[in-house]
Amino acid sequence: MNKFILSKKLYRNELATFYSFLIGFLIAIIVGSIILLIQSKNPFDVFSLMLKLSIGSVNSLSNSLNKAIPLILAGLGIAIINSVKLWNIGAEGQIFFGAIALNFVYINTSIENSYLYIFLLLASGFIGGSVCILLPALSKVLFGVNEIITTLLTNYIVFGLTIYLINGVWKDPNSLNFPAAAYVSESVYLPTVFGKLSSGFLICILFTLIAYYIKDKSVFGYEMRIAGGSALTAIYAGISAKQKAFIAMLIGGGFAGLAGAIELLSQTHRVSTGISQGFGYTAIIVAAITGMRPLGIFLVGSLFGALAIGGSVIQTIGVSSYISEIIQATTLFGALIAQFFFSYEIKRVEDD
Amino acid sequence: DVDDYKAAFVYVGPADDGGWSQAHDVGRQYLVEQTGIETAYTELVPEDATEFRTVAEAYIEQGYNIIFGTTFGYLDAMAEMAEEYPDVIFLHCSGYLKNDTNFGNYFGKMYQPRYLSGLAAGAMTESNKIGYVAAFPIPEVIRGINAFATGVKEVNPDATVEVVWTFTWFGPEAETQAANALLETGVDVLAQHQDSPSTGIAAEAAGAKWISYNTAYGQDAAPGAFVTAPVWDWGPYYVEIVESIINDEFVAEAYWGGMETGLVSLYELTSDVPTETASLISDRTEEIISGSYDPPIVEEEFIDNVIGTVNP
Amino acid sequence: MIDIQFLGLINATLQAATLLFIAALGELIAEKSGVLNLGVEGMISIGAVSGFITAINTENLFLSILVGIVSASLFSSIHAFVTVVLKQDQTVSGLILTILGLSLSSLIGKKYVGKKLNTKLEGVFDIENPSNIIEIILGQNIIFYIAIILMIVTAFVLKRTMFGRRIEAVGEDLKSADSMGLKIGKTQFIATCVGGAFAGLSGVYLTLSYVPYWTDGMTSGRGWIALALVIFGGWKPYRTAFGALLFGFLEALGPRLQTYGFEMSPYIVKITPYVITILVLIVLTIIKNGNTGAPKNIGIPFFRENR
Amino acid sequence: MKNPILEAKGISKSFGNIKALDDVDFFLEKGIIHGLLGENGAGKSSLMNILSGIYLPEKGTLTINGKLIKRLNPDLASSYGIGMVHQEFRLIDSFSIKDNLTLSKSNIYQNDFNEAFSKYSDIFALNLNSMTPVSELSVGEKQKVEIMKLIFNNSSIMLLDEPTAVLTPQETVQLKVSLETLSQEDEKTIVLITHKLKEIKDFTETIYVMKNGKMVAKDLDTKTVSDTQLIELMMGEVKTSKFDKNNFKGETKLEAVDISFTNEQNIKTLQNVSLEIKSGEVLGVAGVSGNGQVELANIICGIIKDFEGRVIVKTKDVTGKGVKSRKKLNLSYIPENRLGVGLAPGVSVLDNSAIKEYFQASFGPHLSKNVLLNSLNDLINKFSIKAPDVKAEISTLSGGNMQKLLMGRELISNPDVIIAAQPTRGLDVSAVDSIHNLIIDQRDKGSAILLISEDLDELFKLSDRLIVMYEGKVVIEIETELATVENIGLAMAGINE
Ligand SMILES: Nc1ncnc2c1ncn2[C@@H]1O[C@H](COP(=O)(O)OP(=O)(O)OP(=O)(O)O)[C@@H](O)[C@H]1O
Ligand SMILES: Nc1ncnc2c1ncn2[C@@H]1O[C@H](COP(=O)(O)OP(=O)(O)OP(=O)(O)O)[C@@H](O)[C@H]1O
Ligand SMILES: [Mg+2]
Ligand SMILES: [Mg+2]
Repeated sequence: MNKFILSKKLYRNELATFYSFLIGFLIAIIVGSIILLIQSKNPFDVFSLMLKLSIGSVNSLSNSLNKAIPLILAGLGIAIINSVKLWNIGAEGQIFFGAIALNFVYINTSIENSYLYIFLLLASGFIGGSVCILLPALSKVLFGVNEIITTLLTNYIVFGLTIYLINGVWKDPNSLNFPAAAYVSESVYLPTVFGKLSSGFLICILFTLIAYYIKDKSVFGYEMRIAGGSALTAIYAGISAKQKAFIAMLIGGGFAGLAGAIELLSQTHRVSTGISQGFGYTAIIVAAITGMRPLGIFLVGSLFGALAIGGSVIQTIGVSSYISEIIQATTLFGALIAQFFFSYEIKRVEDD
Repeated sequence: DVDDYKAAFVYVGPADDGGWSQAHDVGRQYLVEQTGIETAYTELVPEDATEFRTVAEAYIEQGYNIIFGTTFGYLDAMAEMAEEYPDVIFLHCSGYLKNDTNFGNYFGKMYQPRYLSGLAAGAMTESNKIGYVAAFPIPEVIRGINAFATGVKEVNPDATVEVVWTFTWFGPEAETQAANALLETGVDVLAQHQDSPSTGIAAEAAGAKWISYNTAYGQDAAPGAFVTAPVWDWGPYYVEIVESIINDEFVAEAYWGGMETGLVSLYELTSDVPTETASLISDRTEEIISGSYDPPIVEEEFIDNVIGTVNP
Repeated sequence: MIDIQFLGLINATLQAATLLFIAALGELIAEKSGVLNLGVEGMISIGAVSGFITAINTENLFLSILVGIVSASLFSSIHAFVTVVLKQDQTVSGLILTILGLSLSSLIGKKYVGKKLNTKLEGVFDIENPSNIIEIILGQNIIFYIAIILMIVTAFVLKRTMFGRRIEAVGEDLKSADSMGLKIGKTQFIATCVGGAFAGLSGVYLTLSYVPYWTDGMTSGRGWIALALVIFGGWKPYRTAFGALLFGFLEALGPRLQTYGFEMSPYIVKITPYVITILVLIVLTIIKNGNTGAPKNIGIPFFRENR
Repeated sequence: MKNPILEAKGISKSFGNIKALDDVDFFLEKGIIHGLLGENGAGKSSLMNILSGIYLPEKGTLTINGKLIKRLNPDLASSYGIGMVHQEFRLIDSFSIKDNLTLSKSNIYQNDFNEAFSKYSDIFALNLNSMTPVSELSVGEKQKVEIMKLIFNNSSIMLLDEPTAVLTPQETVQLKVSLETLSQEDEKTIVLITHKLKEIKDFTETIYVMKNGKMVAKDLDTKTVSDTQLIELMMGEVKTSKFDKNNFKGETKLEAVDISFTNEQNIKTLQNVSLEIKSGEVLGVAGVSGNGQVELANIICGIIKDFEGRVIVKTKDVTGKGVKSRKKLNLSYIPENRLGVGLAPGVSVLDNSAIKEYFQASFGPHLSKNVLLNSLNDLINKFSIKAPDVKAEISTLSGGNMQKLLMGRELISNPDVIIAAQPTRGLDVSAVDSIHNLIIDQRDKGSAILLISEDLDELFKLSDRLIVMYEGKVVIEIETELATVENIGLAMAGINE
């Protein structure tokens, strides 16, 4: 009968997602090289510059890791929400809303002790992220409204709100009417740890561990898995699937909100449209490509940070930054293709 | 020596956008022609501190020591980096900050040619309704609208200038929509402050006239509607400032060039502008260049023949 | 004068709606077969740029429309390959498709940014100064009419023909459809590519008619709105069309409000369509008691030997 | 072999490292009903799936009508006249009966659908409008539509994988009649898989037996082969236990008082049901499915909360409380629906094994994987569960092993009260026997057991007392000793003497 048959491997190598990613990256480098050659650029020059300026020095490495922070945090939040098999496409909006919430609290409070203040501000960013996902979460658990669309639409609303605020009530009178809010005081900037690496990265490590703990080691994580597996089983087990979904969404949104807060306190220092450049969208992919595993998200998120920096710097030698986006997308498609080979095998059938 | 210097330009839009960024890039090419200095540019860098910083640092790593940032949003990053990299000279277009050593800013008095273009617009309108597709409600734009309206009023006290904000610098779609919205109210002349020629294309489709902006390249987009354009010419400034650096005569200053420097001017008028208007414009041009006349600078509110609000 | 403004608003509404609707209808077809393709934004973008480039170089509008459709459809086959043939996650693949589509179209279109198109899609009927709504409708170009035909045909085929029932059967229940001998892979692959083709047509409409011009990020989130419209319309062509009109109206109203003398902040106007969509979705879901009409097996990779 | 219409030779198929089929030969004779027997996981369904093109074999050849098959998939299989009724329904719920019957390209009644439908509705005693959505049908009706689907697709070879598992005794009898008509009048070739020896004997002419992926007996003549012979082939050695009923009964552990319930469709599914079970006692609930048994179980277990009446577990009134309140009182529930309710699909064996008592492995918010793993290993040893890997998805287990895992999980804590619904449905004889033993063990350890079943043999064998439910009411309550199959059967059919 049929010459080749496809069969699914019952167990997948634990590191399969990681290997897939590397393979995808390799494919992307090849595709990228071809595009560069077509544009008569020397791929070797381009990639070595990319490497040098994204991880080649303390300075550039810390730039890359700083870029990774929002990707990782938002990705972790997405992974937590996916434990109950829900998607959060709204991390982008939650990042902005985290920053907005932070600024709101900043404007309306003042605390002498700057560490305490920073803590309060970060917390308000987290809560802001939760608030931002509140409507999608409520409409999901109360009425069953599709969360992919509501979280997605929320992005546009929050972005609109951001523009409204920075052009209106929050517009900084000192910046010649340039649309951006006023700066926060230097006393609440997140300190750097080494080079330019923001201490936000330490928070990021901490939250990676927290997410890992929640998902893999906690009662709550267990209950989320059951609830995500089957709503009826959850009812049978006395687990309130809706409650778990609701809490997971609030926590996940909070992670993204925290990313916005860190971005504000360590990079932009004020609310502007630059708080996120699509981090929330890239984070979805980072999370999904790692199979929603927190440690994988940390790793791949870091790599994507470097890739983003690499992508920006190659523009300086006249290579379009789109190449780096194409490399990213190709890496991901390559990884998906590779994952196929980790989960399926093609057997040749002996003729007899 | 010129070989000791390399200059990098950072643009917010595409280098061939037919508008703002292209005007700068033409200036850069002129600079290369005149001085032979090595230059590079990066286009489409968002108005965001970290984005600018990443690109600028990459240039510095590659030995570039003069950095031109050509949009307002690079301000913060440039101010910070000027402190961090004292050996690199930072020049910021359209900002207001500088230091005493390696950070200066430069801009031009675009409201002057805008006033002149208002004279043309006021003379061209038959419906006495002129539309203005405006970018962001910031002083530079508001000042431009008021100067334009001053010109309109001078030749045609009955005409009004209606403003629609698009909140874009380069947003063909929003600008088309805004232009159409204005055309539907019966305007027959449109002016604009964005970098894309969409307004002109919409005007041409509706049989209206169009005052372009930035460069004259936009006239290819809508030759039937094009009347004139207040334009930039950055080249001479770039040559002047780079030469001062090479000759060790650089001072970090705030440069604001008017029509007398050639940095800003009104592009040649098309033939359908009435001759008496054309001669009025050339008279006023001379007065402005000689310094005997300067259009009023109003940035807080619109003057009385403008319809719209400065706080949308 | 109010009249001209009103007609202008209607005209802009129809145009904005056409653009959204075609893409949404394509997505609807793909989703009916069980394939969720979040790459609509990328596909529209590819269709827009390839159609535009062809139009600039050949000035042949028919060819341009064709190239836009075909290239977006080919592009969407990446998603079909990865999710249908290789059985990978649809959400992920679709998102990557968006990134790839946006960056690829920017790269290809780089040289064409700011170029002006000399030929533009004209109205099917030559109407100089439309004076009523009928004339406005008659003044629309060919793609508007194609959209209407596609709407009717799609609705008919899905509900009334065996062919359509089979597509729907696949999206409803992969295993059952498979054991009935329906070709899951083929159906899904083709439906995805048809979805891509529709998105391509929408893209062509964007650059050949809506704004005859090319720049990066021109799609400005329309692909996502198209996705929302499918849900909004409960996976039904006519209701999706209604949603597109509503959304198109709000989009057209935005910049016009300023000329109507409303003091409403344009930022707030800009976000109202999104707010309204969410609210309508919630109300619809409540009315229909959680049954949104979604194909039941949407987004599930199919492998026949799975249990 | 005489003249086989279908001939499978040397078929092998594996899933991961499980050899589901190992060099299997199988022949079908035209116009005959074949029985296929085997324990859970023996490979029966896998073999059928290969014949119908769902699974591709790694080895072996398939000959249909003398033609060697080069390529196969469900579409081709149905063009060769092979049709299969799967163990789980393969119907598109939201579509009408008509759509379901006509979607396949092999459908032969495209034009004269209505005539054909009314003809076969008569044969199958199906009284439904063809435009009714399948989701509104009862399981029995769905099963009939499944079989009709094969007829509409002109299947000359009908593979029926445990079709009777969801049917009531009456429906099973009806099915027998229709299958006989089909094989005799339409010359249909039929394969019937069932775990019930009685059915095999009643329905078939020839029997095949599988064990551990191998075909251990071929073409046995149904008339001559004995039950013990078959069981020996399937299981190696025969052992079905007999249980004595001299069990000690203690204090009352479960009490349901005057329970009434109206469901969402506003149908009164339970009316004034009362029952009481003592420690060490098994109360059997007989009744055709859909007469309120599931609702009763769900009410007792706390899943349904908006009912009238009272539920008392171990003297504690838990009316209005939820599932956890029962768990705290050590009540176990083995639901009718294994995968989907008792076990969560898409979740690992390990996670599924802990659903009842995961809180025992918790320290505050922390959940100890080690504790979970240890308890699972206990379960696996104690209940001899075959699980390939604890991290694998639950659905990689065979039905019997899933049921053992579920039973084991619910019983290992030595519960005070057990509610077991259809605990042996779809299981092979040895699995049934071991589950019966588990239940009786628990009884002797002092559990109060509510056993809901449609299998009268099982009820008579295990119960001390029986109640019969009909249309939401308890129509009979009787000591098992005093009950006869006749009076229970009549009561189930709603006939009161
Ligand atoms: N799609 C599949 N994926 C993984 N394993 C499978 C699959 N199908 C069957 N198996 C495995 O193959 C073996 C045979 O299973 P099969 O379903 O054929 O048994 P069966 O005889 O039908 O049992 P039952 O009476 O429980 O239905 C089992 O161990 C089962 O776990
Ligand atoms: N099966 C169980 N056995 C013992 N304690 C449990 C069990 N399940 C939960 N608990 C503990 O009981 C406490 C109460 O939990 P919870 O409020 O969820 O129960 P409940 O309100 O009784 O549940 P329900 O709403 O289902 O009646 C918690 O501390 C929980 O850890
Ligand atoms: Mg089976
Ligand atoms: Mg509770």
